[in-house]
Amino acid sequence: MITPTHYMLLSSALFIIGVAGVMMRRNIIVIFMSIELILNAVNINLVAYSSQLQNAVGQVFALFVIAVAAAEAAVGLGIILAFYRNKETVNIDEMNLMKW
Amino acid sequence: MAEAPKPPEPVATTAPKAAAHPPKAAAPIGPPDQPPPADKPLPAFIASLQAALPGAVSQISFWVGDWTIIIPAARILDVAQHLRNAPDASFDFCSDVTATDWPPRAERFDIIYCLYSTRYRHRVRVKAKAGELEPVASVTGIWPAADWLEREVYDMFGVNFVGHPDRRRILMPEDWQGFPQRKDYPLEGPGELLMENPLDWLKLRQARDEADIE
Amino acid sequence: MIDQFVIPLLKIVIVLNATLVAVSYMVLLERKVIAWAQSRLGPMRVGPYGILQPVADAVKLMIKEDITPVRADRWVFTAAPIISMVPALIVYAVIPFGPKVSLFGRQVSLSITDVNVGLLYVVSVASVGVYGIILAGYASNSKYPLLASLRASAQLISYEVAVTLTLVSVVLMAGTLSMVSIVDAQYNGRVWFAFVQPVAFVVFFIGALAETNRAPFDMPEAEQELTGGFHTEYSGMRFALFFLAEYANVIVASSVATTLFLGGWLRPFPNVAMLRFLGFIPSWTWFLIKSFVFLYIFIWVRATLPRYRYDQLMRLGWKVLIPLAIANLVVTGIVKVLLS
Amino acid sequence: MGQAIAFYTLAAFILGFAVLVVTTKDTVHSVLFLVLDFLFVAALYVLLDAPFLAVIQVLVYAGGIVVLYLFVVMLVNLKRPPEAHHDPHRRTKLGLFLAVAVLLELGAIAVYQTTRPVLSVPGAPMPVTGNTEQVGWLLYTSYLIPFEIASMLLLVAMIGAIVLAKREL
Amino acid sequence: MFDTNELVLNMGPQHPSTHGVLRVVLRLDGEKVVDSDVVIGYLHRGIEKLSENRNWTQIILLTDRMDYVAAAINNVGYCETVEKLMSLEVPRRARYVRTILCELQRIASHCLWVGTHAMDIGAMTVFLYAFRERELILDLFEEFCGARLTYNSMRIGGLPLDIPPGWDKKVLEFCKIMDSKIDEYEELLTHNRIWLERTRGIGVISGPHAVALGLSGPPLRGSGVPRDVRKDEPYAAYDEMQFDVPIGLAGDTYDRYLVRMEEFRQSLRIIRQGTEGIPEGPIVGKVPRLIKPPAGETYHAIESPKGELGYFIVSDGKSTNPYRFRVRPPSFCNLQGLRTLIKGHLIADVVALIGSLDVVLGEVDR
Repeated sequence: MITPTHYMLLSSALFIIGVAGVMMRRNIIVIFMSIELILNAVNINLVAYSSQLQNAVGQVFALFVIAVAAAEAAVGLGIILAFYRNKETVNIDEMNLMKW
Repeated sequence: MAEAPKPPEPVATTAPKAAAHPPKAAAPIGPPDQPPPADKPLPAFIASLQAALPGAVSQISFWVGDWTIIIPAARILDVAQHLRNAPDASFDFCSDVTATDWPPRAERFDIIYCLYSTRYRHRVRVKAKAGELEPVASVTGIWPAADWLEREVYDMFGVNFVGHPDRRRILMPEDWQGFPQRKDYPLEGPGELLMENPLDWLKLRQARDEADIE
Repeated sequence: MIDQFVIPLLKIVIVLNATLVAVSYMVLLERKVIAWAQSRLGPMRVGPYGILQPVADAVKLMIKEDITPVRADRWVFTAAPIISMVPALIVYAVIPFGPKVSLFGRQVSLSITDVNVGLLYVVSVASVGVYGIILAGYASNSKYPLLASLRASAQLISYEVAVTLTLVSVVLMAGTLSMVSIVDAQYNGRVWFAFVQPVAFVVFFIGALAETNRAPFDMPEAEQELTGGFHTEYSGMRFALFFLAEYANVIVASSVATTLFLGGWLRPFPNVAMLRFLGFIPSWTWFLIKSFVFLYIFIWVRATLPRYRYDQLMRLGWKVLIPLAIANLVVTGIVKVLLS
Repeated sequence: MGQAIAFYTLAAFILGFAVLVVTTKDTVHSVLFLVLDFLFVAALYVLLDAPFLAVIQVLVYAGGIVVLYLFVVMLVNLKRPPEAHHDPHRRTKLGLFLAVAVLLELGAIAVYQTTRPVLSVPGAPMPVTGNTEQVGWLLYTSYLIPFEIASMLLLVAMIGAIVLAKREL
Repeated sequence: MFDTNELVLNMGPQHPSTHGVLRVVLRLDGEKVVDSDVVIGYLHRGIEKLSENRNWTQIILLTDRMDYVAAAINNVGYCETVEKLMSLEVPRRARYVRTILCELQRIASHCLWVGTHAMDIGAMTVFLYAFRERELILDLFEEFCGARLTYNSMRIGGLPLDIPPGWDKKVLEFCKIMDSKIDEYEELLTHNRIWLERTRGIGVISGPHAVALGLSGPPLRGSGVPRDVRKDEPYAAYDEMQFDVPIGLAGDTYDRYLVRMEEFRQSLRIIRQGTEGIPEGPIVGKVPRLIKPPAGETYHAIESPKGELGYFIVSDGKSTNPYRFRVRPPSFCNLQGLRTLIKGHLIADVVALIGSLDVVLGEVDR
């Protein structure tokens, strides 16, 4: 039988992969994608417990998480583009200046 | 048509060239510009042109209904300026700029400007004589239409237009040797010679023609 | 066991094959209709009156050589046509061809599944369809296809917004997302949504035209400007897939439009007793007739209208269609509140 | 039984693609794996009988956000890949170590949580059945304010993105 | 991927919508054309050089191949210039037939123009309709001079042969059909919202600027300059014909389109007057067997569908070949205006503008 803990393990594994991605990769776009993975992990948990407790609140929260993720992605990519236009790089290490 | 009395031209530096095929009669040395018949009144704009620029007009000709003004090459700009801006002339439409090659003459090229006035609906042809390397002022400033027309004349005849915004070859490839529409340019073009030495096939060809004649 | 697996599988097989045949014959239909509009005959050589032309096209495209540009991204290059074809086909899972019908003594509904998020499923699958075009342009690694694919995807995304808003107003009218119950709503409400929602219908049609890159909006493959659009580098079977994907999208758009606006399988005036005699025509043929009418209009528009310029097209999308769709939504909301 | 098989295959795919997203060199490929990953997560939601969320996931995530990523990746595709030069004071080891620490902690919570009886929070009785209707009902009754705030947030994000990305306003 | 704001795009000689071998090098800022360089010369056959080695009647064949869309008009232009050189008197019947042929040729050229112009902007159907009508005209020409494209339809001094019996009835029959067909084109395009949006306000050029640039024909009349060689310097039998010259106001692509559509109708009017009023009489004037014009030079212009087509011929009086043969092709000078017209427009407009200038490369490159 599939219990919420199985989903818990799945989402934590996904969470770990996301965190590892953020830590290890130098390309900021891949870092952004890893953050999306982390958010997805959270969503899986929310939906898992919402279906186990037969209460749709979890799914409403998952919906809000998706909305926030969309906003974050839009603004984040906007920043990346603006940054790339000035410094021609998306390497996280070269983004060390607060003002260029 | 009586041949217009022409002062004998100083023999051009290059020996009179006979075309490659059987030598024709001596190459013609210029178009017979018939003087206007006595009873034909001068149109107003020619009279005012002569008044405005005294030395500019060297000869006037009228034939089969066309007025032609022959001017020295040096005065092209101010004649053109006058013809375009003068109230009674206002030749605002430069329909054609072309050239004719008379090899035996010292001033080899006849540069012809066919002008038309959209206001008065009359037409005139202005002709200037220019030598091979003699700089000719470009009229693109006065008539933008002349831009490509002069480029083609340069491409085909090698007339040295000065002050032209973008003097490049227009029809022939950029690196083409020689000027195709000159009378001494072989009709069939480079032919096989182009393959052997694309750079100086024209000199070789003309040298070979010289050799035939001797 | 049978109801769970065998019947849906059977339905899927039938619908998939029917779609592929319909797509290839739509190619012929388009060439014939445009030819007829231009006072010429169209393909006449293969088979009587050119009937077997799609077979000839298929064989030709199969035999033709598949060229992959040298520095193209091989995996993505091969995946792109498939990505653009699949969404067009999987939309049929929710489209109801007919009501419950008793076959061999068993009640079978003439739609593969009836998901209660049917309409949302259609929209989300359409949004995934954009990938095929972007990746095609990116993978062929050359200037023209990339420019064309950027333009095509920007066009798709902006018209997707307009189309989704019109669908929302249909959902508002029907009160449910599931496609079958939308058709039932039109039956109970005694009226087709096309008459109740004329603005949404028109905006949906224009949006569908733009979404499938057709007629006045076929900027991406406009041969006159960028040579060939995003599928310049494709040839042989891959190009056929793109070609079929476009036509499959057109058929999908017309069947969705039939379901939502023209009352899927309902005969023209479902509740008018007097037109009882129309009942003997089976319900799914009504569906086919109506979507055929839509296909015909798609082709007819392509034969007559010139093409929009890219910026005019985007301006029309953002400044005309989307505000219109929103206004229509608001009005529908208000009217619904006032009525209930 | 069927559910178990489905869960394990989907979980395998999700984790597999997630690893691929993080490890591939070519950014476009990692974006593609991200799309596939989201599609499988959507399939997982269907398994958890949350069809509305599955379709929203496909529509918003796979159809919208990742297309944005693809656009940015294509516009920003590099003349020289970022990973080319190795930055000495980049502590990959420390990153990995921290990740493993977080994993252990989560594992501990999971194990601890299974031993305790699950306190079931009775769901609020809802007049409507069907997943979409429930989510919709909740959204517009008890969670109306967060819904409005979320829409405001999206508006601000839209304006921000436009201001940042547009070359000349 | 690449710096999208500074891009050089090569609308190369093989581009589907450049009406033959024309190459336009576009410097783009995103989609907008910053600057352009028009490269021609791919179809240069050196007709002018060739004709200096051919005798006067052989040249008529060469003039067919310059504007191959309106070959009869080139023939008429050349023969009239030589007749002017020799101050020959062309009989009235020949002049009438010449006028009819020129106007038929104008309609055929405009048919091809409306077809390709609409096709470039996306309306495919007009192309097929236009070519259906063009076929009728080609049949008429085939009956008269045996060819459909390169007619060799004129002789210096008059016509090669008289019009076949019943030909004028066929021409009148054609005029009746053509009237309804023009309305068909107009129905499809003139009030079509998308057509208006694609052509109105595109490639605007003012009257004086157009004159300065040397544009002629519909592009010039589209900007409001009432310049038509048929009216200003009547040749053939145009002085006996009543017709008016349509003029545009704004000088954009839409006005050039309207001017040409109106020219369709005016040409039909001329053809009707011409065919009904054909006088009897000889078809060739007093022409010496061996044509040797007196020494001298002249420039004579006629109105081709593209604009003012001028011939400048110098004869040296002795040889049977012209000394200098120069053609002023209207497409050459109109094409020169393309650079100023497309500055600041988008790529899709470049295609529409090339169509609206109605350029034939055979004539541009000679």
